[in-house]
Order: sequence, then structure tokens, then C-alpha cells
Amino acid sequence: MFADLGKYLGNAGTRAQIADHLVEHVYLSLLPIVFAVLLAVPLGWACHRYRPLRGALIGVANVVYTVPSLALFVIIPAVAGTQILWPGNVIIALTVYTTALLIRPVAEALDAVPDHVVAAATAMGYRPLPRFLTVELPLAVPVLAAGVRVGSVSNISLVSVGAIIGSGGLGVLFTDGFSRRYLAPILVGIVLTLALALVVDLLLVALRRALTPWTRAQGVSVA
Amino acid sequence: MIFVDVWVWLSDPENWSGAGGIPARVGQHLLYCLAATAFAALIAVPLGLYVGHTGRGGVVLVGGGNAIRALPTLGLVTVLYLVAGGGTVPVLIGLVVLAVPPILAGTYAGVQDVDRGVVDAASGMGMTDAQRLWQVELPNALPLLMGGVRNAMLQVVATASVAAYVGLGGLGRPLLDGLRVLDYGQLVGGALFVALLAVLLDLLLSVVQRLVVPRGLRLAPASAARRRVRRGVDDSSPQKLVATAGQPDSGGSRA
Amino acid sequence: MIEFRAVSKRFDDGTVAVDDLDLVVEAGTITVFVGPSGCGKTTSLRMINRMLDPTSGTVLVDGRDVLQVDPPRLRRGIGYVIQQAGLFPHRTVLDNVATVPLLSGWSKRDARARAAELLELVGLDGDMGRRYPVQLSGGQQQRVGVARALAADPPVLLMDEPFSAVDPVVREGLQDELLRLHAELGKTVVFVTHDIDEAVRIGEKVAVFRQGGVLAQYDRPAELLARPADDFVASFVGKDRGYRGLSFVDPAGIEVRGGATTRLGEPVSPSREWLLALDADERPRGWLPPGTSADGPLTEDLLVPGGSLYERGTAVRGALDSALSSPSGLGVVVEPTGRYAGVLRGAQVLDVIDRERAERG
Amino acid sequence: MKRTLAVVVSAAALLLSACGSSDSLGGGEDSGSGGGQIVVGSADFSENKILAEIYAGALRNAGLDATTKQNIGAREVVVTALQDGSLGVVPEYSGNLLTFFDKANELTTSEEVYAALGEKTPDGLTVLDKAEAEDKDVLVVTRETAATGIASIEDLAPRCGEFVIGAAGEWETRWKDELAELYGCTFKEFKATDAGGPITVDALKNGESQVANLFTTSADIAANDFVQLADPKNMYPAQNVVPLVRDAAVNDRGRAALNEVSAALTTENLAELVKRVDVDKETPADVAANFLQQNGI
Repeated sequence: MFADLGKYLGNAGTRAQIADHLVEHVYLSLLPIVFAVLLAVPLGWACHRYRPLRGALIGVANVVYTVPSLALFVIIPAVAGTQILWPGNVIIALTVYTTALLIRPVAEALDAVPDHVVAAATAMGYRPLPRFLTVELPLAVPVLAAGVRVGSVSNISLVSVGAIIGSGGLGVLFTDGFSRRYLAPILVGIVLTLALALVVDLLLVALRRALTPWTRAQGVSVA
Repeated sequence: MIFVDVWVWLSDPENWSGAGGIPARVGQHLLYCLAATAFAALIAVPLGLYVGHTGRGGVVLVGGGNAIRALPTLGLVTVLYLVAGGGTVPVLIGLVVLAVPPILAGTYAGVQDVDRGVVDAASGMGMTDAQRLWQVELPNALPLLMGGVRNAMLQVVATASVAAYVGLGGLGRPLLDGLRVLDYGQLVGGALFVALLAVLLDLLLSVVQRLVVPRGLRLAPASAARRRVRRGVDDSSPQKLVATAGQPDSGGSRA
Repeated sequence: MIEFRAVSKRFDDGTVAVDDLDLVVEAGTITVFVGPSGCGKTTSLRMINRMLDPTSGTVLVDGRDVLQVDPPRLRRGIGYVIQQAGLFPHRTVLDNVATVPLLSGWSKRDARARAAELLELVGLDGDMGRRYPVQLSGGQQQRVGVARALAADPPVLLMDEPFSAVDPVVREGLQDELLRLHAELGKTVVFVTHDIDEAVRIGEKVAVFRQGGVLAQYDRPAELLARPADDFVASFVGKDRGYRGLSFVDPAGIEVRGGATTRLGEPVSPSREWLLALDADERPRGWLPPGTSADGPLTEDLLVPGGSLYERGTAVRGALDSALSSPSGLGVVVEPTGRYAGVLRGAQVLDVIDRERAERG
Repeated sequence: MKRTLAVVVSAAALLLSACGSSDSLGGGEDSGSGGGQIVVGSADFSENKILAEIYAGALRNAGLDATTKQNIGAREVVVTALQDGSLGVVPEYSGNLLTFFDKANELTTSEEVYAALGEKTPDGLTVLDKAEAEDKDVLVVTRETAATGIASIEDLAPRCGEFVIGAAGEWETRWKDELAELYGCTFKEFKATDAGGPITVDALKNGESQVANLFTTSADIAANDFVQLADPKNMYPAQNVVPLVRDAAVNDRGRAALNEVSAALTTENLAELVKRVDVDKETPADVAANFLQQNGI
């Protein structure tokens, strides 16, 4: 087993390919996170602000989140009219998932910002948009960060499925290993996927701590 | 247009009969999913109740659950297939393996989440350990437990489709076969069936959840939601990454 | 009777929660364990029904070592009420109350009938029984908690800070209710609180614990306030303990005198002293300041609101307060029916206190 | 907050640009005369990957910029990608390709197929020289099944109704009716597996299927002692390896290099290359480089 792994990883060309797949995997899984945050914040705000919208949006999000990834990967190009082989399909599909994942926590986090804080900001003369960006949104960051962490782990795992539709990423190691009955690439793929998930998670924790110094000072969570 | 192809595929009577027909595929998929989830529940619920009741092994359980959540399902099913040397049984075992953590986590979190005062009162009133578990902890754990089951079901529906890649039958078949020849009708039609099945099964389980969760617990959904938000924020909480419901904020694993 | 004999409790992390406790709780009394947090009062309570077992020493209930009794059986014979009531959220109020009878093998019908009886006993409507705990207020939940603890008619009732999560007004009502129930049922009640006012209000005997699980003083409330055993107890019972101790001074020596009164609706002529205005039912309504004159009949808008009313025969604390809070300096005494009985001066109360101190020597 | 926003935006931009540059599929789009990067695509099985690597290596050795895009899928996907500009070259098989372009095709011999292919290939695409190397579909059975007196599809035909066939999903649409027409063979059941991969082989080994559709260069046939069934009526057309190129993507220099590869490929050396990848676990790239070196391309 270890001899197999050694032989597999001993090839420079293979290592370079693995590195390429890893890079693909990173952007295929993390770009959707960036897009989803940009989408989920306004949508979550809309849910927070307009109650009737909330039920509809969150209901849609729940249903979308229920759709298995492999199905979504091929429904997206069908609906959007994009090429089946375009890597963007996976990015769109994962953006949809992650947005669905984040809308509700964002709305609930905004709900949880104490009224007196918002009132105080208004009283100090903040206009609505600056108030949202500088007061309400930062207070929602811890919840947003928790959602982003769940989304990143989930996306990193899901990108692999994309290999079935030829979208690249570490999943290629699974299809390659499978067709040749070769465990080494599959195991390397699994280990790298898990390691990537762990590293990204740690980075996100660090990022959240950097963005929310007040939660550290209090030593308690804000909700 | 693609939806015309889908319509053509759907309206071809040949696709509705025989071993490769849609009803057979749906039945197969349903059977795999229900059987895998039921088996997983048989393993995970007693174990989760034990860990939650005694408090022993919770850290291991949560850590293990997180690792499995990050596990790429395609990698898992290919490894299982190759190690076992083929056949559908190892793949079905894989489905069970993936369905165990969400249910385990949900059950454990459910029992852990029961108000300490309630558990204390149960003992203080003279309930035996078993009475406390069955009469108090289990009923109160049901919302989170059912959430775990719903997550597990979604996971299994999704993974069973992916497992068509290693030869499993069910609704992943038309999807993958359609993909190989870019038969959009079959490809997207198969995908739509997978999506529909997942949504319907989740709906079904949400109905089951309404039926089994005691009324007294359903009356206070607002406070539970608040608790969930708070829990999501707190890094140190053991429940932070475990399933809470079959919903986007659940953190359950998927494929 | 509950007896602690040289009981110590040391937790796994090494903290000593209870240190060599010797204490006897008399049957049929309300005994309060009070002290700051971490003083071992709750730990001591929980050793009675074996929610915890002592590290050393013996706890006896009615002369029987609790360690000899199977915990669930022991607990079914001891009522237990905790802070948030600990009601089962998945069961109706009625089924919550019926829990212990059912555990003890009653039929479902008997248990529910008994539960309905108890709901009435603690002052809850019968149809409350169909509700779920989340649909009740905090005070109602506590009443259900008490009913549940009493359901199997246990001779002993353990109450662990049962009223500390409800607001002060509701808390006072619950305390009164408890005293009424106790008078009616005569249970042995052990009551834990961190609130010294609550302790002296409801306790027949009060055990003050200090940090480290040491019993600092075990006495009747009056003694506790009058003669704290040491500085710790003195500071714990508070700066105004002298005043609060008046709750326990016998009021028999207070002489109630007749005062100058007038009547609402009747004409009034200026007087050099304060006049107490009464209504048609002889109830005090307020004071008329000296020198006030009225053209027509006396109306309420001319009156200065009165101070607290002292009900004849109750503790002298109320008597003194009525004098201190009255605009005229005269405390108004009423009969239990609320009818005006007379007035008193603060000095009279102080005399009574002095006399009692002299008698006690 | 402003600074945070800037960081997030620039990170997104960075990731987007990374996405663009590694998106090799778009590479050959506007290359016109073939001066840009040539993307060589491959289907998702080893032999095709090796061929893709050989083509890319030959193009590079001819001084062109070439890269590979592996695991794209079945023919329909690959050809679509070629036509929409995602790919520049793909290693193809003459018979299947002809049938793909001309559904009514009845030709099966090597020369006929190749000649017809030249005519039927759509505008914008060109088939270069065919290699001698052939990787035909072939029905195989286990040694035990063969021992019951089955050596060809004709022998099999009367008993098809007892057997389950395992083959890739597209086999059914392509060959089921043809097989019934030509040989009168209709299988009891069609089991969709993969294109000559582990699932097909394992299904045959463990009895889930009794007949499997594999490929003549497959290393699994010898390894499992499977028996290839003769195809006396030439149902499966000749499958010579041919480079299918998008005209705009490959210039004359590139074409010459690819033709050189075809001249050097034989069924035997191709089967050996496949074995080195599938059984000995060498990489397609290494095997390809080795091949090019040995043949001086």
C-alpha cells in the first residue's frame, strides 16, 4: 500500500497534475463562497426587512438545498444554457447551495442585532446604508462566519462530484484511480480534500477573529 | 431546447417500462435510500442515545462526524468498490456509513440539548435511568433526532446518485448514462427525478417529524431557533457542527 | 426528620462542597438552607434524595440511612422542586403532575384525578391541565412544579431555589402560597435559597452556610437576626438586620390610642393638628394637614396620602414602619378587616423593643 | 470595514483571474491559424488518455504549444467540445466516429470506413491519417461460458435470451437494435456499466452479467482469461485510431506530427501502453513520452 503511494507520488508529472487539480479544487470550492456571501447578505437583509419575502425566500432556499449536487450540476447548464463542460457550472451550482445555506442565518443574525443598537446608530445620524454596513452587518459577522465555515467544508467535499461531469478538481483523482483500479490516487485525493477542508476552516476561524475583535474582548458570543 | 428533450424522454413509453424504466429506477433508488437510512438509524439512534445519556464519548463523536462531513463521497464510494472488489453491497454499506453520522449527531445533540433542569427533575422525581431515557430524554430529543434523520436521508439520496458511477442502480443511472452520450433528455430528466425524490422524501420526513414530535415541543419553535443561532456562533459548543434539522443551517453532510 | 451526621462532600476536581455537616431538620417544619453561591447548600439538599452521595458521613431520613435505599424508590417518597421548575416540555401540565403517581404504579386514571386535585390545591384552573409548560407563565410553572412534587403525597419536600427565577411580586405570592400549603399539609420542607429575606420570611429554622461548605449558624430567624454567630453571618444577614429582626418581636405591648379623625363628605373646620380622614366604611383614606379649611364637604383632593397601614397584632416591624412613613408621624392601625383601629407613635414601638430586650436580659 | 471590503474584493478578483488562466478549455478558441495553444481532449479511459498525451507530446516536439484536457467523457461530449472550440484535437476511432457522423452507416472494413469518414466529417473538422492500431468493441464471455460452445456472436445468438450484457450506457442506444437485426441476439437484460472499466469487468467476473462489451486493447481480457467472441458479420466496424482535429486549431506542422504518430501506432504497441498504465500504474504522460522517444517523434 505505502509502496504504491510512494510510486504514485514519486512521479514529478503526477505531482504537478495533482497540484493543478488542487488549485482547481480551491477555486471551484471557494469562489462560490465569495459569490454566495455577496448574494446572501442582500437577500438575508431583504428577509430581515420584509417579512412576507422571508417565508418565500427561505422556503425556496430549503428546497434548493435539498437537491442533490450531481443533479444540480447538470440542471444548471440546462437552465442557464451554458456548456456542459464549462467549470463555471460547478461554481454556479455551489454558489446556489451556499447562498441557500447562508440566507437564513444572515436574516436571523440581523434580527438578533439589538434594537437599541440600531436606534442608537440612527440617533447618531447614520443613514440606512452606512448604518447597515458599519453597524448591523459587522454584528452579524459571527453568524455569517459560522455559515461560511459549514459551506466551505461542504463545498470542498462536493466539488469532487464534479469530476463525473469533467469539471476538474481533486475528484479527477477518484475517477482516474477507479478506472485503473488504483487506490493510490483515490487515497491521495481523499487526504488532500480533508486537509484542504481543515486548512480553509482554520483560515476562516482566523478571519472571523480578525473581523470581530469585540467577541474576543468579551469572551462571549454575540447573538 | 433542453426541456423539449426532457419532455421527449419523459413521454417515451419505452422509458417507463422494464428494468431500466423510470418506475423501476425510482423504486430502486427509494429502496436503497429507505433501507440505508433505516439501517443507519438502527445503529445511530441507540448509540447516540447512549452517548447523550451518559455523556461519554461525545468529543470523539463530534470530531468523527465533522471528518465524515468533509469526506468526498465520490472518493469514498470508489475506495469501497475497489477494496471490496466490486458489487453493489459494499456501496450500499457506504451509504449506511454516510447516513450514520448525521443521525448519531442529531440524536446526541438532541439528548444533550434537553434542559438540564428537566433531566434533574426527572431523576429527582425518582425515575430510573431507563425511565429517564425513554420517558424524558428521548421524546425531548426527537426534533433534533428527526433533523438528523432528514439530513441522513438527503445525504443518502445524493450519494446513491453519485454511486451510479460505481455501478449502483437507481436514478443516478439515467443521469450518468445520459451524460456519457449527452442525451440531454435522459441526463436532465434523471437529474430532475433525483431532485424531486430528494424534495419529496424530505417533505415526507417533515410530516413524520410533525407526527412524532410531542406537541409541547412544537409550540416553542421560536426559542429553539434563537438557540440554534447562538449555538452556531459559539466556537466551543460541542453542537456547533452537528445536525439540527433537515435544513440549510443544519450543517449536515451532503453529496 | 432529616439528619446529617458528619457529612462531607468532596467533588472529583477536589473542591470541598460540604465540610463535616451536622444538622437536624425537624419533621413538619420549613427549614431553609441559605448562603452565598458555592457554599454547599444545594449540595447538602441534593444529598437528601441521593442526587448526590456524600463522600463521608451519613444522611438519615426518618432514621434510615439513605444509602440503604435504592435512589429511584427513595426519590419517589421525597418531593423535589427546582429553580426553573424543570417541567417536562413534552407532556401536558396534568401529565407532568401525574408523573410520580404513575411511576409509583398508580393507574393512569387515578394519577390524573390526583393531579387535577393538586392543580386546584396550588391554585390553578382545571383547564390549565391540558396546556403545555411553554404556554404557562413562570409563576404558573412554579406552581405546577410544586403540585408535581406533592402528587404522591411525600412526607418530605425538597425545594432548590424554587422561586428565584420569578419576579418579586410573583415570588411573594408563591411564598405565601407555600406557607399556606405548609400549614395545611404539614410536610417537612427543606428550602434552599441565596436570598436571606426569603429565608427569614418562610423559614422556621434557617441554616446559614459559608464558602467551603461550612455551616455557620443554624437557628430560628429571629435569633439569626438578633444574634449572628460571627461576622460572616452578620454581614450576610445584612446592614438592616436590626430592622428586619423586628418582624419577630411580639407586638402585644403596643398600646393603640384613639386619634383625631374626620370624615369624607362632612364639613371640616381648620384644626391645629393632623386629622385622619375616614370614609363611610371606617377605612382610613388620608391625612388632612393642620390649618386646612374647606368650604363645602371634605373631598379626597384635599388629603395628603397616608403611610403604610399597621394591622393590629402583626409583627412590630409593620408598626414602626407605619409611624415612619406617615406624614403626621402617627402610624395608622387597622383591624384585620381594614377598619380604622387607632394610631400609634414610633416611640411606643421603640419602648416595646427596649422592654423585650430587658426581659431577655 | 472599508479595508476589509477591499481585501475581500481583491481576493475575489485574484481567484477569478486564477480561474480564467487555468480554464484551459477556452484556450484554442480564437487561435485562427493554429498559432495558439492546442488543447488535446480525451475520453475517460486510459488508452484515450495515453493517445491524447502522445498527440500533445508530438505537437510540443514539433514546436507547438499543446496541453491536454483529460476525462471529458464519451464521443458525443468530446465532439461537441471540439466543435464549440473547447478542444483542438481528440484521438478518435474510425468506425464509431463514422457512425456518429452518419447514423445510417453500414460500412465496417477499415479502408471503407476511413474513406467514408473523410467525406462525412463535418466542415471545420478533419480526420488525419489513420493508424494501423485498432481498438474495436468486442463482446467477451468468461472461459466457463465459452466452454459451453460459444466462440462467436453467432454461437451466442440463440442463447442471448439467457444472458445479461454489461456495457457502457451508450452501448444500448448504439448496438442493441443492430445486434438483434444482424445476429438475432436480444439479451435478457442490459446492465449499464462503464466503458470497458472495472464495473463491466467485475460484473462479468462475479456473474452479474454473462457477456461484456470490452475493447480489443483492454488489459483485463488477458488478466481474467476472458474469451473474445468473433464477429463474423462485422457488426462492429473497424476502429483504427485517428486524430480528429478542428481545422482552425492545428496547422500543417501539427498535422504532420500527428500523422507521424499514426504511422508508428500498432494494435500491439498500443495494448502494451495500456497495460503499462492500467496494470503497472505508470502515468499516461510517462508512457506517452516513452513511446514518442522510442519512435523518434
